[in-house]
Amino acid sequence: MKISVQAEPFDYGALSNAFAQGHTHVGAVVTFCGIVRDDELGGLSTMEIEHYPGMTEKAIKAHAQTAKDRFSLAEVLVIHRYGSLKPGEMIMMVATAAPHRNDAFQGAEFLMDYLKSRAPFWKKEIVNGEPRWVDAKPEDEDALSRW
Amino acid sequence: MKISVQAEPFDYGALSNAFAQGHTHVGAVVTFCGIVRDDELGGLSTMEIEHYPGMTEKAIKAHAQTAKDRFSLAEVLVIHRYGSLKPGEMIMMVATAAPHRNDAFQGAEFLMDYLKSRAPFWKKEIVNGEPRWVDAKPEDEDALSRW
Amino acid sequence: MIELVYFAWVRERIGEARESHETNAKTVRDLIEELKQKEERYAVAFSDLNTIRVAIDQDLVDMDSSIENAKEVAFFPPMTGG
Amino acid sequence: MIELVYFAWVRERIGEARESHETNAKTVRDLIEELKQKEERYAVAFSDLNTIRVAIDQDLVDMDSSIENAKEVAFFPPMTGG
Repeated sequence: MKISVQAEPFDYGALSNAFAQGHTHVGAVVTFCGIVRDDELGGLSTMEIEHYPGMTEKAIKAHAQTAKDRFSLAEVLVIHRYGSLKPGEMIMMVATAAPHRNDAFQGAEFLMDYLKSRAPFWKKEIVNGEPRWVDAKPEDEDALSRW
Repeated sequence: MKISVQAEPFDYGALSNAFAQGHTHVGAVVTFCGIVRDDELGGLSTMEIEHYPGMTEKAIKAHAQTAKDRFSLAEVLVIHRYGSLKPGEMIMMVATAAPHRNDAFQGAEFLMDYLKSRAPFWKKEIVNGEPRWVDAKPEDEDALSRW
Repeated sequence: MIELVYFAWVRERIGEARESHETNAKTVRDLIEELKQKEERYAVAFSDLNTIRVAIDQDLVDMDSSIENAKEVAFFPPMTGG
Repeated sequence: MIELVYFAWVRERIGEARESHETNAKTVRDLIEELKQKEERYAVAFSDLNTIRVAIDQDLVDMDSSIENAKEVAFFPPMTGG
């Protein structure tokens, strides 16, 4: 299990390759990468991500362990950045490895749903010079009910 | 849309990075990588993958276009190898990009379910020196019914 | 004259990958019957039609599809890609 | 004496990230009531409890959890990670 909460960029491709290599009992690897997305009007200049040092790592570790046990994952990786990011920059990634594809997909989706609403991160967007906190979406909370 | 049916290995990490970079209206990238998996007894020496040249590309293109339309994907990538592979080698990958994570996940799962049962590939395993064709699993056919 | 192509264990049982064939059969099912009558190896390959998939000119079809206008008919087991 | 920590717009409305606080409150809800009485900025930050999440010693808890033995109580809006 590899977990990192960091300000620095990460290399999605290199991490994906390292994660997928050297397994002979793993048939399926799934990765997810979250990217700072501008809206249609193109006004987003910066996304600032705040977190709760200490609790963040603890919460991610707990969710990753739950995902590992529940979906029989051979391996789990979670990287999440904080600080000031530009549109197009990678915010975070997860990766899961399992004997079968369904577990790898379900494990990654479970992790993403929990990271969205249960890991202590908060996003603030600077749009046309105006800062605004991103509201939690009711559908993100609803997504948890399926697990 | 990038589709390749090839005998040569591919670089999962480099392709994932290239796929995820340079987007400002994409918030979510999902990749899947299929790996030759040995069983618990460790008897698998080789997996041979046969395909139907011409039809393979045509079928994958059709499924990729359906996934793109149905899940509003910004981008789709499918690579699938044929020929002789060893345990631990990468067989294939798909990647999907979308504004929101649910579409990226659903698009990738839809593509995988179709590639499993509707793209003309056949796997033969050499286990302890004995060749045997891999049987299609009823659950792979069942998986299509959810779409 | 149509081209018949075979893959995986269908190819192995019939013993060749491709052949040209003259037929008056109207459907895939008729064509398979005709081949089964011809030689034992076809009868073995096509003994259980539940395990046979068919494509006409590289599109999946079912057993009752017409082979009129078909240039290439392919026979193979259920696919196991991914 | 417990440590109170604030994040995101809760932090901005209260105007500080962290403070030490002496309290006799038994639960999270009591503690919030006590803070709201103290100064207007707390009343503003805690005006709608549906938008407030709480952690005691870095574990999520609910409003009726006991703060007995708590070293650090954190207040923040619903999380928006991922």
